[in-house]
Amino acid sequence: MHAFAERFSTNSASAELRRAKDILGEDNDVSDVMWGSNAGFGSLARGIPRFVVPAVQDPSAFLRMHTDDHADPSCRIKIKHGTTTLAFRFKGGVIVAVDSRATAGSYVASGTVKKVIEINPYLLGTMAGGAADCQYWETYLGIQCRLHELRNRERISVAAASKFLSNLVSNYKGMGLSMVKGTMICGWDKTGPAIFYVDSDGTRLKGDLFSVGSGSTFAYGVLDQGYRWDLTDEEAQELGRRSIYAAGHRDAFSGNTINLYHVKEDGWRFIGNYDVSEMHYNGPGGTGGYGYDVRVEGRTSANPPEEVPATEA
Amino acid sequence: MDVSFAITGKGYVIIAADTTAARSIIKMKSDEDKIKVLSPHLLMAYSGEPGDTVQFAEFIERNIRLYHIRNPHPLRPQSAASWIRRSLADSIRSRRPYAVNLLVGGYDPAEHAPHLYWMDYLGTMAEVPFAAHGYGAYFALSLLDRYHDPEANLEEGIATLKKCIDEVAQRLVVAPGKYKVKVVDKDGVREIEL
Amino acid sequence: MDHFPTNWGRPRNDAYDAYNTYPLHHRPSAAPGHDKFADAVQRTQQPIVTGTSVLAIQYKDGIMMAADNLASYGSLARFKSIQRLHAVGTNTVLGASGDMSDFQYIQTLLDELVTDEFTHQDAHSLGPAEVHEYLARVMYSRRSKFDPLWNALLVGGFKDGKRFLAYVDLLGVTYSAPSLATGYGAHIAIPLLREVVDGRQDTLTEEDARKLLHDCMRVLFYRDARSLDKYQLAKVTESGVEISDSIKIETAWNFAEGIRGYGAQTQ
Amino acid sequence: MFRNTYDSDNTVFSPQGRLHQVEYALEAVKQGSAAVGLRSKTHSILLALKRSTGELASYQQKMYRIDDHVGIAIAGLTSDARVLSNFMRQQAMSSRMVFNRPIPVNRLVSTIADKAQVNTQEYGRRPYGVGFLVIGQDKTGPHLYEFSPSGNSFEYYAISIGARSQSAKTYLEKHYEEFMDCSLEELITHGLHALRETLQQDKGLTINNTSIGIVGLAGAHEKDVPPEGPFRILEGETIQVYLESMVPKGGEEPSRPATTAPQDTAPAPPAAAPATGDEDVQMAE
Amino acid sequence: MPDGSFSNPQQRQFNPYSDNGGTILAIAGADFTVIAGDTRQSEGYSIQTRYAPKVFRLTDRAVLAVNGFAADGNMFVKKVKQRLEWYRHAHAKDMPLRAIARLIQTMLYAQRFFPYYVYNILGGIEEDGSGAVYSFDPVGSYEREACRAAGAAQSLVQPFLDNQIYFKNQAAAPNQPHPAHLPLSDVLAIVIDSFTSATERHIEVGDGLEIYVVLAKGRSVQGLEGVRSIQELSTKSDGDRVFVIRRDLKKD
Amino acid sequence: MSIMQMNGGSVIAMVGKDCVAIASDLRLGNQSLGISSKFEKIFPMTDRVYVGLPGLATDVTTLHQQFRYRLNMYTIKEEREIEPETFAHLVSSTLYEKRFGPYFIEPVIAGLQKTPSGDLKPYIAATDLIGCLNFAKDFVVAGTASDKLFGVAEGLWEPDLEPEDLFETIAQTLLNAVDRDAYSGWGAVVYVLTKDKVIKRELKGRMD
Repeated sequence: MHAFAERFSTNSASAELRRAKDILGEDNDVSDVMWGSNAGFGSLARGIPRFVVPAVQDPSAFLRMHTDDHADPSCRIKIKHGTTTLAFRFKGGVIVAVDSRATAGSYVASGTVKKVIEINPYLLGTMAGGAADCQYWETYLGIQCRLHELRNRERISVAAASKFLSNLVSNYKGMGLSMVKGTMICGWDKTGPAIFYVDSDGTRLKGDLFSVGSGSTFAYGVLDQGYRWDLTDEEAQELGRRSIYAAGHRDAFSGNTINLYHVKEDGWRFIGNYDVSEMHYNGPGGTGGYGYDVRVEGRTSANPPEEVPATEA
Repeated sequence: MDVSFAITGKGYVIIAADTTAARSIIKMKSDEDKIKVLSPHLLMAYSGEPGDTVQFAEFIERNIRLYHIRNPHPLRPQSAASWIRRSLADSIRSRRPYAVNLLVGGYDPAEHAPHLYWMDYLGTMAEVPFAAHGYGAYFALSLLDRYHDPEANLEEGIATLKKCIDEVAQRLVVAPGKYKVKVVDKDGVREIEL
Repeated sequence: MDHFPTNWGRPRNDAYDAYNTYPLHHRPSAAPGHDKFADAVQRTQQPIVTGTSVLAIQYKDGIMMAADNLASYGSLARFKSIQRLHAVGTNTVLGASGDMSDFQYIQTLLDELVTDEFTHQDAHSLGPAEVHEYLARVMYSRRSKFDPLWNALLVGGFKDGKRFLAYVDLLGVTYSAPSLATGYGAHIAIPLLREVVDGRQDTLTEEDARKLLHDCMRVLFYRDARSLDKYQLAKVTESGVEISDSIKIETAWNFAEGIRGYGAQTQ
Repeated sequence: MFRNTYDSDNTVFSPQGRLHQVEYALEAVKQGSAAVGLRSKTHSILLALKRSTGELASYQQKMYRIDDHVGIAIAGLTSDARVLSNFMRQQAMSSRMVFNRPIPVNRLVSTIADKAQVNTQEYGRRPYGVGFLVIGQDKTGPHLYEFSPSGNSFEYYAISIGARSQSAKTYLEKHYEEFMDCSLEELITHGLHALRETLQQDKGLTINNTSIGIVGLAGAHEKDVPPEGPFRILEGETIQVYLESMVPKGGEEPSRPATTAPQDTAPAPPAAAPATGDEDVQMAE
Repeated sequence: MPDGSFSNPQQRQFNPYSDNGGTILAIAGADFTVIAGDTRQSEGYSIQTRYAPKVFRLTDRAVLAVNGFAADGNMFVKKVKQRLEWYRHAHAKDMPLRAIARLIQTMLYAQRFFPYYVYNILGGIEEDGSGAVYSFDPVGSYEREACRAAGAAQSLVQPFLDNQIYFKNQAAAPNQPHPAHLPLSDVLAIVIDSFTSATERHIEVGDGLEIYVVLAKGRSVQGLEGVRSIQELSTKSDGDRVFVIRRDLKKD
Repeated sequence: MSIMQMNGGSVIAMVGKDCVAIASDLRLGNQSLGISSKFEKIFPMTDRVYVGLPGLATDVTTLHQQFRYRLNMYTIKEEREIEPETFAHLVSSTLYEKRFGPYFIEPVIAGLQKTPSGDLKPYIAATDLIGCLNFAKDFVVAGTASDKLFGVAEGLWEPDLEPEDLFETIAQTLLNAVDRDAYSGWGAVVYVLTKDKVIKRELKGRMD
């Protein structure tokens, strides 16, 4: 916009600025989008955001070298990871349950992460893998869902929302990045309850029951055995809670607390936050601990012969 | 890609191991027995690096047998497990370690109790009420946390084992097709069909 | 795709198989003691003709800076009368270690800047703080482009009654302290400088400062293989920048005579 | 019959050597309500008369903060002012980013002057229809500049732009020699007197139609001003005290500083009734 | 995996990151927030300077602490300040704390593929007058918390804070539940304890301590009376207020 | 994945007034997978010498057996019980024997040392995995949560704690530290050694 003015200006203040921008390589630094109604969020509101990519031959190798704390624990930039999330559909809607632990290396960076992202009153997204990736992209998805509502005067379907996210993140496939490593978009739309699994490979699956994250196998173990379509609401909530507990217990990278959501026709409802350790020892509402040792206390596999008195006779 | 499970119950240990012998992407054999009977009241399921497994299992089998020949009494499960662990621990610091993971289950007639030991190729040993090796562990352990009962009778125990096998069949991409299941209790060792 | 659950969410490396519960995990670079980060400190480009340490301290009347006259080509003492101290305007001096061609580029940048400033003729001029800030931006942005200017720079000056002394390097890292040194000097000279200067910068006389730097330059000459016994001293005070002629370091090696393996005696 | 008026294009001189478009732009500045600027040894101030476009609208904004040390008052097209002021903000911020130094005021003014000049020389462009008074402080003390669409920028002891600014100029010319040694309060009183000259006969200055912009140390009536005395805009109730310091129109000696006003006299009835919204400018007497 | 063969060439390149040590922490109270950081800047085993601030006042009710790679950190703070300045130009008020938090997220995430190596903790007062702490990872994942430590000694300090601030693993006496928020004087004592402990056991922590205290509008300075070397930084006396307390830490 | 993090686990020992305490978590893991929550890492060597062995679990068992053997040999030969300080040197030399193929264990030793006057004096020590002894007057830590333990202990520990207070301090230190470590936890056990008795308590720790 001011290109002409600058070109013809011999005044060195603008020459200075030009050089500064040249040197900084950041002409967007003080651009018009930084003020006014976009207030600096211009990049979010317009199309697909753009990112700074390092000027190296293989950006993905660069990123891996500096941020992959698993392959190389001495890497400095530790991004938060680790998770167990699950969601399943049943006759009473959708249950979404997640843990709340984030680890950086072996350090438990946080035990209070909100891994269910409330996209809007009818849509939930879960977070597994890179925490920032999920937060950012699902916030972005929230913007797009709202825009869809404003444009079309009806709520976006779960299918459309998940497809949008899938398209979005698969743009970054091939950059060797793990953006959203498996999120579940859950909600209720015209077709009823729906769950879609989306990951950065571009995979998008519709289904009844998914679990994602480092502790997902443990959650599946409990979930599969207890799952039926005609669970009551209470049974379904208990199953979700029990499954996340199972993962929190066995998986070092999951745990702390369980967040439980239930999606019904009138939108999602937050059921509660449950401490995994409290579940282990006392269970929900003190109804008996989930923990194996707590559950089998006093029981023994020893099998002493019962006819001990008989020998005396 | 082996999967093995073991659970204790009221006076018994059940050990199950898949029967696949694989090489590269090929199933070489599908009725391989990966559970050794070491003594009248002792079982050992082994898995891990092909070759090492059988070599090591036979080495253990022969030595336990030798002990039984030399001594008038069999080794109790605790002692046998401890000796096996020591063999693995020595092996890991040798020039060519065995990469074998074990589940050792036995019934101790002296104290009328079953014992189950989880062991890995490093020589790590832990006595546990139930155990699993291979990818199956990632699905079965949580399931067993939920359903295992130390006082379950054999039928209930087998039902719990079936849950594990079903779960693995449902979720594991490379799930094995068949399992061999053996039980040890006060009456000794026997194989059962699921 | 990496199916191992604990790897989910991590940057991908498709080159290895994680289906592996029994043998030791063969993860990339999992070898003990192998720090990939350290491995990365390798260069796509590297400094060619280099200068060694620069030392600088604050003292009562301003700041003082010293750098020797050598520019090395690897281990070859290639140019022996290079000036590594550069006056920027009337209040600022810049000392450079690292790549000399990059330093020369920085000199042209700064000269241009000073000229621009001069042409305004409006009583405003760039002081040491402004020059340092500018250099920090330049160095950081070049680092961000993966095209660093391979230098560690010290900027010192005196303006409006205030001393200024700060450091900036090829990564854009900056800091300020009463005594600073780059390169080898950061290890050898800093303890000596801190001992004398820190906390006493308001009372340290010019003579003491001069002697301190001289002593440090001598120690560096004794112990730094890429150094020279000829250096220049810059001081910036109320009255402006003053860069001295080359100063010769008098050295004593006679102690080596009696020591086996040191000096001439080899057996 | 075609007759060239030499005013359809800004790149063509008239036979008299004038650029009509540029002069028309200067007229646009005169359409805007007046703004006055004054400078002392320690302070620069701006005073501006705010207009309301109607009873449904609030008063327009006349002053903008550019940086901590610079502010402007505008007269003319507000939309052009917005573009130019944003450009000034960018310049100021860039200086802080690159040199960590507040941009010298004269250089900041030259950048917009140069920018405006381009529009008087290039084909297909329109000169900016806005004039600025820029105040600021830097190492060389407080400054006051006028910027006009012609690309001119001059530094002043005191100046006014906008509608009927000539009357204010007359006042300023009469008193400017006193300004250098004035306190902030005296300076503001002078400024208000000058600004009052630009009003229609039946109008007066009120807390609603007057804005005061200041750089320099805090005055006697100000609180919460950081020690470096950054640019701030006074509006509403806070300027009541200054309005009260004014000598009623027709009075001979104008300079009665606000510092003494409240103590000396019994609390006088407010000089102006609060705006009722009927009229944009209130009666003073 | 690079093995020196032609099929697996290894890329050797300039490493744009460094680690400059130090530790930061923030604790939120009911109507105040304390944000603190040490002032040592180091690289490897050498102390570059004993005074390099890591905590910065953004507005009268927001303070940002940055830790990690110093050049990235300083640049990031500068950029945040510029964005806040634009906000001030556009809206004639300071950006609220939760908006600053989101702003920081998007700014960090814009560098997702070339991350800033910085750990940020934002502390201050929300619009409802409550104390708040937001913590960020290098690529912008963030959450609001009551306390957070980051940097070199985070693993030393954070479990201590869990115990002292959240009363983790402490059973409450019957009828005497743990307080939801501690008083300011207690928080300051915990902050100072945390840093002296960290200085004792971590080589990259020490030299100086800067503690910023943000008080909600209208809150008395209770808890700050009699505190040594305290300085007020707020620009207004009737809004939220910012103070800084400077202390020495061991220099060895 | 470092071999020291393979199985997880942490140990801490603290000095009190005429008493010492040693505590560890109970987790045995296979990397992220928890295997057992009853894996003890602290072993009594005599009535007043305890050793904690955090590190690779196979070596925990091996070393424990090794120490037991050497201790028995010592007792037979010397006809007296070993003192903590002597035992610390036995640990050190045992580890250094494997200087170039070490046991992946960082032992922590806690005990009550007999002084010439016949009193019992608290004694704690730790070594690295090749046997470099480190004596401390306050506390020693080792294992995957060692940095966390350092931080909390530095904040909570004070000199001359009575046995009950020492128990409380070491328990709080251990529990809070392992809660921030993914590889430690799953319950904990504390031993407090006093002149006349050894108190062993199992703690209800977080189970995730």
